[in-house]
Amino acid sequence: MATPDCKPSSACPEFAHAADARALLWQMVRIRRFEEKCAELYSAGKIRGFLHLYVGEEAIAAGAVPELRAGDAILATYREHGHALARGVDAGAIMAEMYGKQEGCSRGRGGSMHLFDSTRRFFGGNAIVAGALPLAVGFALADRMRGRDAVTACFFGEGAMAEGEFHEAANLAALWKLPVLFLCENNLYAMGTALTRSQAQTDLAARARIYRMCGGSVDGMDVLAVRHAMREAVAHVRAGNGPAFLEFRTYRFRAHSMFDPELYRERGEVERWKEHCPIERFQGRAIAAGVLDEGELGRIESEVAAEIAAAVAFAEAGTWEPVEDLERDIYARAPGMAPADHPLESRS
Amino acid sequence: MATPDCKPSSACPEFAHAADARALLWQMVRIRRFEEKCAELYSAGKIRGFLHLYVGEEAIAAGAVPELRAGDAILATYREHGHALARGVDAGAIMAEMYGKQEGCSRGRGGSMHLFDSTRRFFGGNAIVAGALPLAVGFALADRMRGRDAVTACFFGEGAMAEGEFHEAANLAALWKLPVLFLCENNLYAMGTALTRSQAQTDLAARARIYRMCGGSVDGMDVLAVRHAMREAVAHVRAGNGPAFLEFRTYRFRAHSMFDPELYRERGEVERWKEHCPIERFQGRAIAAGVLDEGELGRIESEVAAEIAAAVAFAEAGTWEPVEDLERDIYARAPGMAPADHPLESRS
Amino acid sequence: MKKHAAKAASGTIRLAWRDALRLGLREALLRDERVFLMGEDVGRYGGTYAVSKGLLEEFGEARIRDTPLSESAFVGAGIGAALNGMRPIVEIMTVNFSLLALDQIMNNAATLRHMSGGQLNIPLVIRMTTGGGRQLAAQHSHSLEGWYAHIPGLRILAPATHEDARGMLWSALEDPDPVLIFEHALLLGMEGEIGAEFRAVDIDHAALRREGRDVSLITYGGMLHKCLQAAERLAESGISADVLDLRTLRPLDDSAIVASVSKTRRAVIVDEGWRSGSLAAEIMARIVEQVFYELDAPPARVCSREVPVPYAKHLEDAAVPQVEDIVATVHQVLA
Amino acid sequence: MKKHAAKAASGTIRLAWRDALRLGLREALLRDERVFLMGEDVGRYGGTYAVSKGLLEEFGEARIRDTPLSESAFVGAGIGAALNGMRPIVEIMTVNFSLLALDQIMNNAATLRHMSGGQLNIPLVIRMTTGGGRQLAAQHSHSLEGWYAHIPGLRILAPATHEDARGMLWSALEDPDPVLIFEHALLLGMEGEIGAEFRAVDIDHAALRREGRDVSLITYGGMLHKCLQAAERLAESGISADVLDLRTLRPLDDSAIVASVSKTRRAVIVDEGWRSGSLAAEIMARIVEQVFYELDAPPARVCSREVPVPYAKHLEDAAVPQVEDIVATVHQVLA
Ligand SMILES: Cc1ncc(C[n+]2csc(CCOP(=O)(O)OP(=O)(O)O)c2C)c(N)n1
Ligand SMILES: Cc1ncc(C[n+]2csc(CCOP(=O)(O)OP(=O)(O)O)c2C)c(N)n1
Ligand SMILES: [Mg+2]
Ligand SMILES: [Mg+2]
Repeated sequence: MATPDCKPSSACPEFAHAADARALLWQMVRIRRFEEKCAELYSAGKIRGFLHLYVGEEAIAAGAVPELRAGDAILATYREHGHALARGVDAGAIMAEMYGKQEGCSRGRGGSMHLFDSTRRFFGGNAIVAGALPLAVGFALADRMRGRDAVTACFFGEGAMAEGEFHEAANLAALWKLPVLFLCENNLYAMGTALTRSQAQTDLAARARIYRMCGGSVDGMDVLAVRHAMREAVAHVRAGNGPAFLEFRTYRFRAHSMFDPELYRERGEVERWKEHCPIERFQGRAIAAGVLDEGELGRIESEVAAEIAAAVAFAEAGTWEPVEDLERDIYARAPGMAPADHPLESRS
Repeated sequence: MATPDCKPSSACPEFAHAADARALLWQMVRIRRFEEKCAELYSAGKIRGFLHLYVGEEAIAAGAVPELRAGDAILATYREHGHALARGVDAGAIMAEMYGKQEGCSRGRGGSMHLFDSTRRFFGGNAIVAGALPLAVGFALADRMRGRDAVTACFFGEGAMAEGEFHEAANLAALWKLPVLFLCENNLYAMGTALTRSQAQTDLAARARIYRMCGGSVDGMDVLAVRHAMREAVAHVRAGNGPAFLEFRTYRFRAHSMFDPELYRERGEVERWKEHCPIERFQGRAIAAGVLDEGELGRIESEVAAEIAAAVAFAEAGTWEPVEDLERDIYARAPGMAPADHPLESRS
Repeated sequence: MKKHAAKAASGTIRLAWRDALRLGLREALLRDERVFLMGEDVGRYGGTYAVSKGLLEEFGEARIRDTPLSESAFVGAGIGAALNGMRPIVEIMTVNFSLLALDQIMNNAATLRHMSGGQLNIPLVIRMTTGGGRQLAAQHSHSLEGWYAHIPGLRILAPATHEDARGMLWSALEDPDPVLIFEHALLLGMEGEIGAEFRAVDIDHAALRREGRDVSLITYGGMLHKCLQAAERLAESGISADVLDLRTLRPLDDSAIVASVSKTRRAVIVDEGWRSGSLAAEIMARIVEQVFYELDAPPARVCSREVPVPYAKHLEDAAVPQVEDIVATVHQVLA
Repeated sequence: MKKHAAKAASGTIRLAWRDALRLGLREALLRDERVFLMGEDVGRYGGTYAVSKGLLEEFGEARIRDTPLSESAFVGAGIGAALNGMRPIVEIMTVNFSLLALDQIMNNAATLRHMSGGQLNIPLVIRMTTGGGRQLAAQHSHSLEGWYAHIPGLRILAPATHEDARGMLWSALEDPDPVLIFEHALLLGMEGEIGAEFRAVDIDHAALRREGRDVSLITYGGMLHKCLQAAERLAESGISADVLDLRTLRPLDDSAIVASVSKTRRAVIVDEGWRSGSLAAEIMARIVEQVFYELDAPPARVCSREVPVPYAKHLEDAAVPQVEDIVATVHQVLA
């Protein structure tokens, strides 16, 4: 990111060792299997509402999220299971959330689109396209004003870049040189609307650079490329050079949501993209490089299967919040009452 | 505008003849004197509310507006007296509007910020910064769908370019290749906020070009340069090449509104800009070129003075709309009534 | 359309509510070439709720326009196109996203006629789905139609029946002013029967959907059907209810409200909006202003609980009005 | 601040309402370094209404932040900064522009605590001027505070007195939830006297500003002063009025409303919002729900006429509630 044209500085290095490769693969497989389970549970009526799957896009969350520190903040969209999992939000708590149980990471109030875990600094889960971008700018502003070197990462789809809020947030972050990472997951479609049919300029990184922030494009199906670009971008932003923008070129293998009849794209196009499956591609490379073998792949699958089974069991065993509690957590304190159980943070 | 870099194609030609020069000067002087009278009437309490003067920026309206045809539409901001006058909205009707009289061009409902004259296809006068931009896109869409070769010109300040609506409107117009002229009057300040303090990228034409529309910058203090650039832009847009953007570099010589204490800019800066007064500059050139003489200038001043005196007299003689009519023109028809006095346009 | 609407005997057709909406759209597009539909995913996707499915194929890209995610711009463009001689139908995918376009709606659409001294017409229709009940959580379950009814210059419609779902759009397009139509998402799949022949409907008057003597249930949209069920149940305990379908939330049909309440002397208003500042409050105020001395009991309301609608089904059910809530409130009012 | 606030005897100061607002801002900035002010022209320009004049010089650019014209982004940034440990005060220049930020306000600020299962606090204050009366015409004269009071998760304040103008901000900052403060532009120049010592004020309760027996005038903000004048005039004809200043529009102080109306048995609610769907309607509904049988007459309301506020003075005066309208309505209610 330090190069004058704001493009990633060099080709990305191969993974160094087996543990590294395993961690990346494990995370992608975990996200994939978790979501396949979600789809199944949706059909079984256990999960309701809108469910947006990330299948095909796992390399982004798996490659990018680990580049952040614990003190950094993450904001995402309604398609955020992968980011939450990669951030370490408990799989059981996520599953329980989708069941609507009070053991869910948002007490069952949010569902699939609204996963929160403030201890992991995972701040949602936003169902309004582009709605989290201004929040991210505010997070970064607060970090800057408080003298912290944290960065704020905000994931969004390419569709969000047509919204006025993208423009306003990008300008504000660049103007104030705030530590924001704008991470665009360009899967070419916003529901049924292709990027080329909705945005006059499809070079997304160029559009970000017009605000005088660094910006580049990355193969979002290649977890190593994602990680490499993210590492450079994070360093750039954390060093105080202002915001950065990354476009991850990707594709969703499944429908937009469980309601989508997928009339708008050719079966062939989907099939062609599936050939770039980030998991298969990475597996192949890792095996060829000799850092992983088939046995290891099998072990990853069974670990993941066990974790998911446990998550489902946790969700199944979860409890329904009493209806009498419906009105809690709307206000921290009731009128006429002393400050309630959400005390003010202690003064700095 | 036909050049690949979307910059005006060549240096602008001098005026050809005296009548031409006279018309340009007359329009600028007329706008200037009209507004000086407004300021006076504001102090006298005849005009109220917000009053935003265009003094210093007259070359833009005077140079640009005549390049449009009668069938074209114009939308402007709250700083729109100049555009309305240049478009041929009656000076008396404008003055009466500011008096709040029912003979005003908006029946006294709008005041200075909301001048309308649908017969001149002058569609306001909008007090929400950037609020007219989406409307302009819609006007152009309608023209296109109805097979008309009209264009829609939308004036706005550089401050508006920070708003999300600029971004959304620019994208939509460029995507659909609509005949919109985005005409940015860059007077360097949005109220008290300098462009450099509010927008990360200050090359405004570059920001427009990122949407794949033509865009260039023009000396907005030079009425001939304005006219030349506008002529090219109008031709480009009318020919069906999609929208165009022009930045007019200008300056307001007076405060933002009558309430502005002008704390934010140096007296010296204002004085320096006043040396580029579009009227004085043009007068000097016209005299030097021998197409106008002092006598002609005097005649222009007295014509203008007479027109303004008549406008004030018209406004003074105007009447107050009866209070009983307060609720007219909120709906075309009252519930339960047959369609009222604003019939549907006849079917096309 | 034939595949969606099975022709029934005696000139009626049986169809889903969403298909009635589509018939209305199609009719409008056929009748007037100035009409076009614009919004997110109305074309290739077929409409988020399949309402506009097939229209792109029939009417083409110029008239069925997929827009970018830019609510403010495409709503504003609809206003501009209406000012310039077209009859746009703008679809905002759901009411939840309409907040992004509210400046255009309030400051331009609702205001330009008056502010221009009556020079401008804005024959624009904005349609959007509304309402909760499908576990879409707080950002996707708003019922803001009553809130929008606060804005002078707008006409607000809420179809509940199949006939209204089909016919209101045309009536709205005939109106020279901006009209917002709120379509409750829970009704989309509801089957019903309507006359085969297309009819515009009267959008100036409320409709009495059931006649009774003891209490007036005043409602609209998605809640009409719950009120009708409640009335059925009340009938079992010998209570007979007027069920008034407001249909137009702005301007309100005061005379229909007054007529019903003057007769029954008791009113329960049912509205999916949050309770404080609900349309129900406005109707209570109007009842009190006009027929206070004819009331046998204070009017009551059944509204949504004042909470961002939660995802979990049991909590969502508790948050939005249910048939039991209506029945219980009527019993209280009659007590 | 000394130049704005002349010290008076016995520990009181005489000052303009805008200066009381500025004292509140300054106090907040002094007390807590997490507090900062952000908005259009709050810094170099000195605030559109000169409320923040001098603060940039005293507190510097980091804490007095001029923003671009980007209402949605800087309101959203305020929410984000509040979530991340700051105590932002976001100024939206006027309520008229707040529509551009409404998605952030309703879908994020008001909703995130609940939607996250109570994990998040948003100690954010959003201030804006409101109201008509200065011939600024339809796009600059809204009174939407009552409308905002519909939204669960927000606290809505409307200071009317000098003490509240100074103290409410601090109370709002103490609240872990988002608070919107609506400051009526017509009050800014009003002179008054307050205690020299800074005090936070109680934002949980309405305040009785004048005691009477015959009728309750229930109001807030800019209309309080018109109600006090009306009460004065009514006193001349022997009518004594309670004047209740609501102060907090959400949540409403029901018990204060009930107490006053139970005593006087008659209520007139005065509110600058448009009549249909006004806060006044909500208050009427609550009165009817709680003290119907104690009423001697139907409650009445004085609101703005349902028109985009016109520019011409005589028309604007006719559009917004005036003292004579209040007096006349009280006479009707007592008739
Ligand atoms: C403001 C807003 N408008 C419309 C929608 C409906 N909607 C939900 S997802 C979506 C597509 C977004 O596409 P993109 O940003 O590319 O993200 P992706 O779903 O492809 O990950 C749309 C239109 C919404 N949620 N918010
Ligand atoms: C959406 C919105 N925000 C804020 C304002 C208040 N305001 C009125 S004019 C103005 C400055 C606009 O500057 P610019 O666009 O450069 O136009 P100029 O006044 O310089 O001609 C501001 C902030 C407004 N009218 N609308
Ligand atoms: Mg996408
Ligand atoms: Mg400017």
